[in-house]
Amino acid sequence: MRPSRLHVPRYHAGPGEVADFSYLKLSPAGEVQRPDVNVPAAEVVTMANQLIRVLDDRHQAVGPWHPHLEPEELQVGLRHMMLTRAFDDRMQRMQRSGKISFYIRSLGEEAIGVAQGMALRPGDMLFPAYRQQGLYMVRGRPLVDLICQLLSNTRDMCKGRQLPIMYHWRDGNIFSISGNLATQFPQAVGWAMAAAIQGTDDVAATWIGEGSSAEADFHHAMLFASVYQAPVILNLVNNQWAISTFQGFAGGENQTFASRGPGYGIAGLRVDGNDFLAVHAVTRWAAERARNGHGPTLIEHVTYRAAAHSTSDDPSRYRPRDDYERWPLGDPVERLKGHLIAIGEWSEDRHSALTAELEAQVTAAWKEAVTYGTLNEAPRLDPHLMFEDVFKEMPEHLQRQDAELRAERQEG
Amino acid sequence: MRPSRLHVPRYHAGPGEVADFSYLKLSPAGEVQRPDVNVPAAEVVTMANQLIRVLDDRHQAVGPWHPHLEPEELQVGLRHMMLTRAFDDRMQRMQRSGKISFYIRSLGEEAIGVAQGMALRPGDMLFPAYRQQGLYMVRGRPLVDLICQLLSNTRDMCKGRQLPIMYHWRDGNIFSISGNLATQFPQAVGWAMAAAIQGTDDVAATWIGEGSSAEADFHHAMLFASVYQAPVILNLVNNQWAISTFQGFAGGENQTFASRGPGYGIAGLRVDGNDFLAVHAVTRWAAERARNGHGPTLIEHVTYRAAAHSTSDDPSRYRPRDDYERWPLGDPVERLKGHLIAIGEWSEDRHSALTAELEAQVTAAWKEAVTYGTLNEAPRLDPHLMFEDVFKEMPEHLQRQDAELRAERQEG
Amino acid sequence: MAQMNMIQALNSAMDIMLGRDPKVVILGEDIGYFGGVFRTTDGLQRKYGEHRVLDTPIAEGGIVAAAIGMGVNGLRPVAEIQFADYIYPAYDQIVSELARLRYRSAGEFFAPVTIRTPCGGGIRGGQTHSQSPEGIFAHVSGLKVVMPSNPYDAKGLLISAIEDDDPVIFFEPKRIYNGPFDGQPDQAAVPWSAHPKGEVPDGYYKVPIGRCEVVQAGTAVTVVTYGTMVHVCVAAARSAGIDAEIIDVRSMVPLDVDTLVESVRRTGRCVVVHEATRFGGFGGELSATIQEECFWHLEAPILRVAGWDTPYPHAFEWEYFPGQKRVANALKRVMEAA
Amino acid sequence: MAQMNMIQALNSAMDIMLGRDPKVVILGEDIGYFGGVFRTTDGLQRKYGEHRVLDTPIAEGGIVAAAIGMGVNGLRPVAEIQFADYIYPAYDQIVSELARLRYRSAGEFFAPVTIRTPCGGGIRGGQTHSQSPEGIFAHVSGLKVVMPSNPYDAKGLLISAIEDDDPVIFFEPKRIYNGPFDGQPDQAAVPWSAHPKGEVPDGYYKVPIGRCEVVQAGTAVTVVTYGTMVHVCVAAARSAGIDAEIIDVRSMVPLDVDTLVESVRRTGRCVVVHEATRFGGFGGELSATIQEECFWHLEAPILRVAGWDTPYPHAFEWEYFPGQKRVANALKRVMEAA
Ligand SMILES: Cc1ncc(C[n+]2csc(CCOP(=O)(O)OP(=O)(O)O)c2C)c(N)n1
Ligand SMILES: Cc1ncc(C[n+]2csc(CCOP(=O)(O)OP(=O)(O)O)c2C)c(N)n1
Ligand SMILES: [Mg+2]
Ligand SMILES: [Mg+2]
Repeated sequence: MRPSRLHVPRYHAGPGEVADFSYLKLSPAGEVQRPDVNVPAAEVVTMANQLIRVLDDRHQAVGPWHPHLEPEELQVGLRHMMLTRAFDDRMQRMQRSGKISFYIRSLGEEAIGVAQGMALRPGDMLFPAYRQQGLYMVRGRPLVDLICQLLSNTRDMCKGRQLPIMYHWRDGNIFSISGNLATQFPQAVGWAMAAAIQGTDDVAATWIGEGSSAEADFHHAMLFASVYQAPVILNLVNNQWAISTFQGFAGGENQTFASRGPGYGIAGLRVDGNDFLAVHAVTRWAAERARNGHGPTLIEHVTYRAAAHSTSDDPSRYRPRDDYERWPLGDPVERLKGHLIAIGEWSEDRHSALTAELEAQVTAAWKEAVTYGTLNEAPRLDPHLMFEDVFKEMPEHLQRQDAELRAERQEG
Repeated sequence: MRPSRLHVPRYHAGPGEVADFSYLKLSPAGEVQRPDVNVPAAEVVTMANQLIRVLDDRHQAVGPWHPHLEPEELQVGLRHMMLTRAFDDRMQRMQRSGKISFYIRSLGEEAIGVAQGMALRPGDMLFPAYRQQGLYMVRGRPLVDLICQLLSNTRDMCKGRQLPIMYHWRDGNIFSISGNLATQFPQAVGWAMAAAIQGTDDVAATWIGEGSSAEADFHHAMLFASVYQAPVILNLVNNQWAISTFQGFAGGENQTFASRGPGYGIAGLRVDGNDFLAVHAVTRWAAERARNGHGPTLIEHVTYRAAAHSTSDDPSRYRPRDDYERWPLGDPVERLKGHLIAIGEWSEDRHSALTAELEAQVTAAWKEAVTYGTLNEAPRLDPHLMFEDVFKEMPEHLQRQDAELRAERQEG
Repeated sequence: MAQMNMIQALNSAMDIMLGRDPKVVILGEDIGYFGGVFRTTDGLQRKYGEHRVLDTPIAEGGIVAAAIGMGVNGLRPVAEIQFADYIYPAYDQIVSELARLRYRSAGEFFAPVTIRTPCGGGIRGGQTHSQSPEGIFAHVSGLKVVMPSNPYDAKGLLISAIEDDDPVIFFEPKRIYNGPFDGQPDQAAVPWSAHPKGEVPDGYYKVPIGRCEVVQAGTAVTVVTYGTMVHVCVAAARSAGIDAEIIDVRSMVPLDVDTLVESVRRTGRCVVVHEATRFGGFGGELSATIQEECFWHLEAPILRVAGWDTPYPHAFEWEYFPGQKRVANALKRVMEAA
Repeated sequence: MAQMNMIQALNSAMDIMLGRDPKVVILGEDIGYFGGVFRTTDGLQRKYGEHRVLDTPIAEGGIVAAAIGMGVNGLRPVAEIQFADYIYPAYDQIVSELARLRYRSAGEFFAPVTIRTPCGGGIRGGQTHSQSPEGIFAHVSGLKVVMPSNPYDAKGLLISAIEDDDPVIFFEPKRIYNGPFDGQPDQAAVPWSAHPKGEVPDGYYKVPIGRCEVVQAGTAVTVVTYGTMVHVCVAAARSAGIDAEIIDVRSMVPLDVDTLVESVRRTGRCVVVHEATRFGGFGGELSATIQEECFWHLEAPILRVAGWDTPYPHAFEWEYFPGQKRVANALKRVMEAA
């Protein structure tokens, strides 16, 4: 065959190479304008190529996107992020020690779930992917409940049916996480359409990874959101990686993901996903926009997947070990901490104390949760539950299978 | 319930109302710049909002996109368009008289198939939808062959398996048309990737309706084309209608379809689809771009579906009867004819003579084709053919069913 | 009571439900302003507004996804897929999401979505307007799957489907929209007004999902079928002079096994008939289950009559369609078996 | 000859075909640079280049569509779908396009695409990493459907699939990637090196698509099964002390009916076993066909053993999985039937 002319996207750096983030388009903090929420999408096209940032290198909040939150709010945000991280750390260790079958951390991306959760109203409906556990922290789901899910124990909200981290919370208005990538994205738009049809001003928010945005569902969501001007916030979390594939394979080589927005007539913003203040401000803007009938917003969060994809993954096979240290947008926890210290509302001591407090909180929750059983240790859920909720009422063929299993188990 | 806040796209006008095409963004002929074929997609973003036109209101060819074709070439183009139309007219009548089960005309859109077919090389592979029959005229498929397909008769290229108009032509490098909308769009990208992998400089071209661009396949095609910079021309034929739904329901209310291109890092051009010269020029540009390794182009052809969707459709239920008369971009045949007359290379007499010649050609082809049978009249294809080509070799279970059918038919 | 064909009956069901329940919304391609390519939703947008009866983009996957989201937000969406042949782009949202949501969220979330879609051949539609894909939905845990064979059932089952809190895939055999087609395309079409099941109450009523109907009692053999084939089987049994008990399955999931088993135990013989392709089709489930439950009563093998294992070819529609002759041959074979 | 587990055998098949035929390309999510989440394509990109072994976007529908286009342009693509549970977004391209292209173009166009995908449970994957959706492909005219149960067959069948000009859906039971799992999760894992089918030739060879294999001859009952369940059935028959003839179907389409029928006519009894959910599953086809062909030889009803008709639950994996006990019970029931 003649030599191939196929273009193949490049990895920014492989194992043993030096991380090279020069491909990233950055804007200085404070530089990007903040248009009115009712701006037509066509007038903010260029924003898709900028990067909204509030925190500058000296930990100051600057520019028109500065959300002017009370220090207390920022402290609460910091706490939620730190709790998310403490929780992730502990669960990761529990997986390593064989107590949990699987886990996914959000290390390095905590600002997104937490700041966005805080910027929305409780009645707003959230359709997360699997890396926004911060939303559960913000909305106050007891850690014990989350751990029971991870353990598939007798208090598992999923009744043993889902892999760890596939939470849901009807009363907290957080939708069920699906193992199938991207499917929730257009569902959130349908939810938002229904909110509009019913005349409420609730908005929906949903999250997708940059890798998952390759799925059909992304297109359907964008299109339906645009056609019906649905009150929805479409978050695309660009953490640069989809398991082993670099963001170029999802279409990020030649343009930003935010720029998909304008193509559909949707405002597309690009935000520093590791900047709590910027994420909060952008989310507020998009929510207000949606609530006031000005339609959807696509937000690309530029962040980095600091950890392995999941506990089943080994990133040393496909990227440099020290890449996160070279990531130009830093660590979201450190940055908010630095800002709070810079404005005199936090200290290293308070930080250490809070770290210890949160770790203790996680430990206490873990200790309680395991008393309700673990995947392999009693007490266990009744396997009969396997046959429930397939339908609202159990049809005959499932009743028969249920009985058959019972007989099988009684045999011993 | 509270009053709905859902936005619903507007129809431009309903039955009995006056067609209102003020929503269309037009540019004067000659106005849009013509960048070099190797221009990065990011530098032609604004072109997606302009309309490339060559023929002006006085039938002159103007501006940088003027393709400077020889008069003979233009005459050939006119002939192909007129043949397409004569063929469509006759087949439509044959359907009305019950000879054919179904037909789809390309009335008003003939410039697209014809000019694009002419602008490409024979080795370029075409993946059309069902309204580009002009491609068959350009590449010279005998009309008899097309009619035999429409009749599902003994010489049907599809061996009786496909609805009318679902042609294919391997030797002519035209792919099989699918009844499932949009599916050919990403397949063309795959074909182009393979061309690149094999080091050839052939390009693929594919067509999709603006309505069908809502399907997942559109997104997959755009994304794969962008990621691998595939040598492919992605044509989106915006004829304003998808059966009964107006283009706003496909996302055309707030932005052009061409503007989807830049969102994926793909050059997106918008062309007057009823301007033979403009379509030809834009296609040449895109083909050269692809051939030289500069990647894909999305072309939105702005045109109008002058006829009913198909012979099963009745547009008087959803749009004004006289809307096509008010369509601002005119009729592609009339416009090329006018241009040729204006440059002294054509006349009303030659036009009438050609019309008569082409009608006679179609009539002769029809007469020959029916001698090979029709859907309901002998000679008929052997029903045994139904079992062939499901697989390359007929497996046992189909051999058995084949025998069973034979026995059933022998019973009488 | 009124005379209705199937399209009118379906329209009436939606009309009634839109009227009774403000949470009901209808969505699909060409279904609003235009009233649907088969006119099944004719007049509904004018009557209930374009926010209750929505035209959508041509994206079956998006339609189902949006319907799921609407269902989660308290609406009761009825989505139309223009032809069953075009339901595959929505397969992931149906299988991975619609069917699984209640289960994976332990009952906290669910989406009461009904998906209506015309199926089956016999209208010269060629391979992409003729398919009967019920089998690939019946195999999916968490979906109810229904196919009426007449206007009365169509309306009653559709109302049940819309009110059902579980997802229902509702197949409409389009060949019998206008009349009870018995498999003889060359004979004059019979309208529903000439059939008792064309008598349809104007108002609200339900036909329960999960119950077969014995269309015709008989003693010699049990014919298990559904959709268009019900009428073909009735005619085939008559022409073959066989006293067949003909059962219209109506609901593939949940399946009314008891009625089937009781009948086959009585007759000792069974033929399973559907229009869908045979290999791996729903007929396999019917045959296997009946065999398991009725083995000791069977006097002959259970036979299946179905579409051939090929796409539905445009030119050979009637050679493809499992018509009276093919059904009658199978009936004779099971009767002759000794 | 070498000792290989199934992953190595599959890798070897692709390695050999990439080497023999410059038209062979491999594509899928994470399969290139990284070598696949199960490492099945490990080393292939390094060896054959990133233009022969392609990482793709996460879009199963796009992957299959691109593979079709490549196939039409003369390549021989092998696409990986990371888990069978994620094949549904590609269902339309597989069913409406890949399966139909040769037919609708009367043989002028075709796409010789192989789709490899890991299936089945038993790895604590929960409901979206455990499914066995072979039934919804076996019902589709125009697709070949294959599932090997050991390294030797895996390599030989994959080479056949890649060389086949028809599309092949190639299911890989991931629970037996590393060893012949017999259904007892609490016992020490057995590696393929301890099994005769772990002996795999280094070079090129084929196992024909469309032929069953009699894994173990027997006289009392025929067990028809495939994939992981082959090993469970062997163990169950042994523990139940039943002289079962165990047949590994290997190829669902085309199905080797003759071998099955010959066996069941001889034994007079049959149990059909698969891991996929029971209702509407491929077991229905097997049971129905065998019943039709062997009715007069049957001494007991054909029973089916399968996954329950629920999603595959994370916490109840072993209560869900049709293990030795469930198989043995069915074997005993058919043996006791008189
Ligand atoms: C439909 C589907 N295809 C493939 C997978 C397997 N898979 C799980 S996570 C993942 C990568 C997703 O990457 P991204 O969307 O960027 O999210 P991130 O993990 O970076 O948060 C893949 C391929 C899946 N779960 N679902
Ligand atoms: C997957 C699929 N969904 C629906 C249809 C039914 N259908 C056939 S043509 C059509 C409208 C297509 O409109 P557009 O793409 O704008 O093409 P045009 O007819 O205007 O050329 C529809 C909905 C189909 N053929 N395939
Ligand atoms: Mg990612
Ligand atoms: Mg159109």
